[in-house]
Amino acid sequence: MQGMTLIVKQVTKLVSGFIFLFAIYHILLGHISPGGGFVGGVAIGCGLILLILSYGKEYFNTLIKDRTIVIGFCLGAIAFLLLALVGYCGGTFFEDIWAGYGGKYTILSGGTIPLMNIAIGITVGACLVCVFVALIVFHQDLKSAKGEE
Amino acid sequence: MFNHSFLPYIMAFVIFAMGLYTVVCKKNIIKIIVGLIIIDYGVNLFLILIGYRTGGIAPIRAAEMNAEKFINSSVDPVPQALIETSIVIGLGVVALTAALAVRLHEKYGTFDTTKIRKLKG
Amino acid sequence: MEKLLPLLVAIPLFAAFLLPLIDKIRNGSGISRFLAPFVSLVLLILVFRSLASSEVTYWVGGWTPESGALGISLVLDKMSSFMLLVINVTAFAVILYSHNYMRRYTSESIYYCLFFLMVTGMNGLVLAGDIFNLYVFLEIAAMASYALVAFGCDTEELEASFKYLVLGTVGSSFIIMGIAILYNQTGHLNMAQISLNLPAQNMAILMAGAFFMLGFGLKAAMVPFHAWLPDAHPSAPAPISAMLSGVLIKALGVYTLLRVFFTVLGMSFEFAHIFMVLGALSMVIGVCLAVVQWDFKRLLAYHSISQMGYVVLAMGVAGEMMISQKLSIASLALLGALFHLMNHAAFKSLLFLCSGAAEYATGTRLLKQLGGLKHRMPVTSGCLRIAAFSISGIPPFNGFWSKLIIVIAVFQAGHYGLGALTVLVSFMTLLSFIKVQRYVLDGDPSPCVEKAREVPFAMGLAMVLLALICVFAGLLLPYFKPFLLDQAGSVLVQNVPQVIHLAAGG
Amino acid sequence: MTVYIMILAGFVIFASAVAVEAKKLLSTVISLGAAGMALSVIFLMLGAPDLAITQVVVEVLCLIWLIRATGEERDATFETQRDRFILAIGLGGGGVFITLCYFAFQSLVGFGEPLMNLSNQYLQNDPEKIGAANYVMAVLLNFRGYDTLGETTVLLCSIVGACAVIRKIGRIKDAGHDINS
Repeated sequence: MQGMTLIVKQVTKLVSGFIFLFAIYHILLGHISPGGGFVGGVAIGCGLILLILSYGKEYFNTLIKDRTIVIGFCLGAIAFLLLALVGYCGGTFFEDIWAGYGGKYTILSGGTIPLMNIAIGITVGACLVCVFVALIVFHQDLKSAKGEE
Repeated sequence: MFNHSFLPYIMAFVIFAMGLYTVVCKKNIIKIIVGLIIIDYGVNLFLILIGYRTGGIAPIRAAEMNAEKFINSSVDPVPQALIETSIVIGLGVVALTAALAVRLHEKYGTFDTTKIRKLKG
Repeated sequence: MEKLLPLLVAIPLFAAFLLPLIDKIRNGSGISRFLAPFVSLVLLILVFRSLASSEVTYWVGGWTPESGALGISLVLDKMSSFMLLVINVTAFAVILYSHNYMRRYTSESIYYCLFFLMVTGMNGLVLAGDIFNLYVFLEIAAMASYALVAFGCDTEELEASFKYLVLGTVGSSFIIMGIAILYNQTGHLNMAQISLNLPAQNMAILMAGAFFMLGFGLKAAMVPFHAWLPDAHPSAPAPISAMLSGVLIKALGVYTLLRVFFTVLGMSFEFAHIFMVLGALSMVIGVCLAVVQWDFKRLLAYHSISQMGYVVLAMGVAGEMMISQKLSIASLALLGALFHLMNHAAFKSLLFLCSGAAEYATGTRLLKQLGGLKHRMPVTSGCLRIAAFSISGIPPFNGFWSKLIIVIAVFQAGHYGLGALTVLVSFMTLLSFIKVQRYVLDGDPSPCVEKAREVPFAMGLAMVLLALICVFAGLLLPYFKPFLLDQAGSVLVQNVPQVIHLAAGG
Repeated sequence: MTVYIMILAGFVIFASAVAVEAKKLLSTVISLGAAGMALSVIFLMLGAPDLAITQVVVEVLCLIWLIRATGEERDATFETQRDRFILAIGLGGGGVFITLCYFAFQSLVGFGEPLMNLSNQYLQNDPEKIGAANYVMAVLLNFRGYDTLGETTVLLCSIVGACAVIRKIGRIKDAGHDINS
């Protein structure tokens, strides 16, 4: 897939950093301000999709391979499940055994909540990019098949 | 008696019914997906209306806020959590339908359900 | 056992998360092919342990209730353990069968991933004690099944999957609307709490009931909402058809209907009568459409609608008898419903597996192209014959006993017309399966069957396992009835005071 | 407040109607986006900032997916003649549905006065104890974390399913017996 014009690429370069900052802010501080892992994950996904659209898929693949995306969402989901199982080992399933560890209204005060938010963020972001990449690859193959005919 | 405390609920159900109409009556796959999204809007709107308390504040407790006052003025957080889940499920449905739609378009060259064999009716 | 309860969900979930990773390494299909039966076996052992335990409630997150239910609860009562048994035994047989059958398809790891997600969804669904949690797990199972129906990526599979997805999603939306109304009325999400705090029957509760009826009825493929089933079930790969017809419509449709209408909302005369009418309609229309089919799997799919009609009819009769305080008949009808549910899981998945085996060996599933299968594939033919006898109610097999119980219960309840209809539908089922045996098994081998060979060992093993259940479940009924079926029924019957209260309010 | 909500909900209905009846796929998708944005404003007004952000972000993503899925047909017009008969049936059916619901609404708990039996118990826990001052997040990941696991699984499941559906070759044709022979 071809990238877009130079203007788009420059604007993307300027904007994408802020998008990722927005995403990370929401993921890390989801427990004390509006936001959360899901929002952050979708924002990460949107940022990566913006990169794919403006720079083209080939350039994007030099940064992140398709295989990495799949591994990303699997590991994210496994991490979430393991965090639940940490509670299971220390008491009951999904018990927040580290709650109130780091004082009040800080990142650390959430116990497992910020960790779970990070896991959800990775899972969701990778999932959304994965299906977008699949759609793009499908259309590319379709086009090349038509070209051969 | 005309009790207008449930008027907003009717709006939510109108959106829901509109989505149903789209899914049942429209003959285009993309329109059907749009209908599913609209149904989702109706459900989400209904859920958030259920949880609202007149003059309520967002369920985020600032550091200096009094606990008693917060409990008596916060809106209901549970429907919001349910909506979050519902939105995610809606997103998943859209992803899967979009993939199926693309695949069907490749096989038939059209989004028109009347030209696709089994999707009639 | 209490400690092990979350593992029933966590183990298949972990396997499902791991399998896409395995797909990315070399020879991933081979690894997942051997991993899957192992995971399923572990689940089966857990389920057998759960059968022995008493009723337990597990509070997720350690939020044990102080003044009311706070967190989500996992409830293992006899009804849940009965459903868990049905689900996991069928899943084990199907996974054994998939070992060879799925080599025809690409990305086997992804297939197993989706399969375990479906099992997770159903296990979580039957364990859920919280109505929203039930919805979430229902959605997992449904979403996995949408994708699995289209797994072969052929045109008709995609179409069937799309239709199934659209109707299924509409059903789910109705369910969540019903949940929202219940939350509005009671302010609770735990099912027991909702049931305790439900206001006297008013229009809103009635609307919630209607929405649940629509939503779960769509999942259970009761007759006005059955349009997706005859497309979706035959299109899927054979093991998945077995899973969908054998277990999924029961867990997502019938079990949820039982839970919601008996435990949460409480039965009322209106709902009981609607169940009876819909059940009778499903029975008759399903079997009438099945008799004229020439596609083997499509015929079986229509029979699923018809057999689910029996279960729903028995449910309706049980509800009606519960309200009029004839508890012995109510428990008999529920016993019939649950036993038929279990039997249907055994023989219908066996039938689908046999049709898959025939397709595997000969490459066709049209009845007219098959023929003389008993000369070439003795094991498959034997299993198919047992399953056909079983579904059409020939005495020593399990289908006969459950149908007998249902017929007796319906007659005792005084619905003579419906009882006669039930017997008539059973005869038509027999007719339809005589046709199947005549065209598939007997006669000289047709050109397609001529070069067919017996299916590989794992597939045969899975079929024999289910055939044994078909043969012995009916005969051993007196042995496992007291600790399995009776108690499962009594879970539902115990809510009687609640029901009477509601009936008086409406 | 009710009036503002009604106006915004009316806008959602209007935009959805445009989306349903538009003749171009692209205008359908864009007016759907407008409806989603109005819904997110409603969320913000009803005290749900989390949901407002989520709705906006998800809306954008849905638009991108749908535009990508429509591919080269996005500029094509369709449905040149509208079927008035079906529209009439749809309007009639919708009217009956809303009327039936109208009777049921009278016994619903009114807008603005939720019961909150369950949520009062949630709100009584201190932020230090549950680890979150944002109670929506506390409900999502602490009290009802099990649901959120399910929710993430649904998303993962649909994505895995979508990738499975979209893969090029479904069956290995020449394994065992040839199916076409």
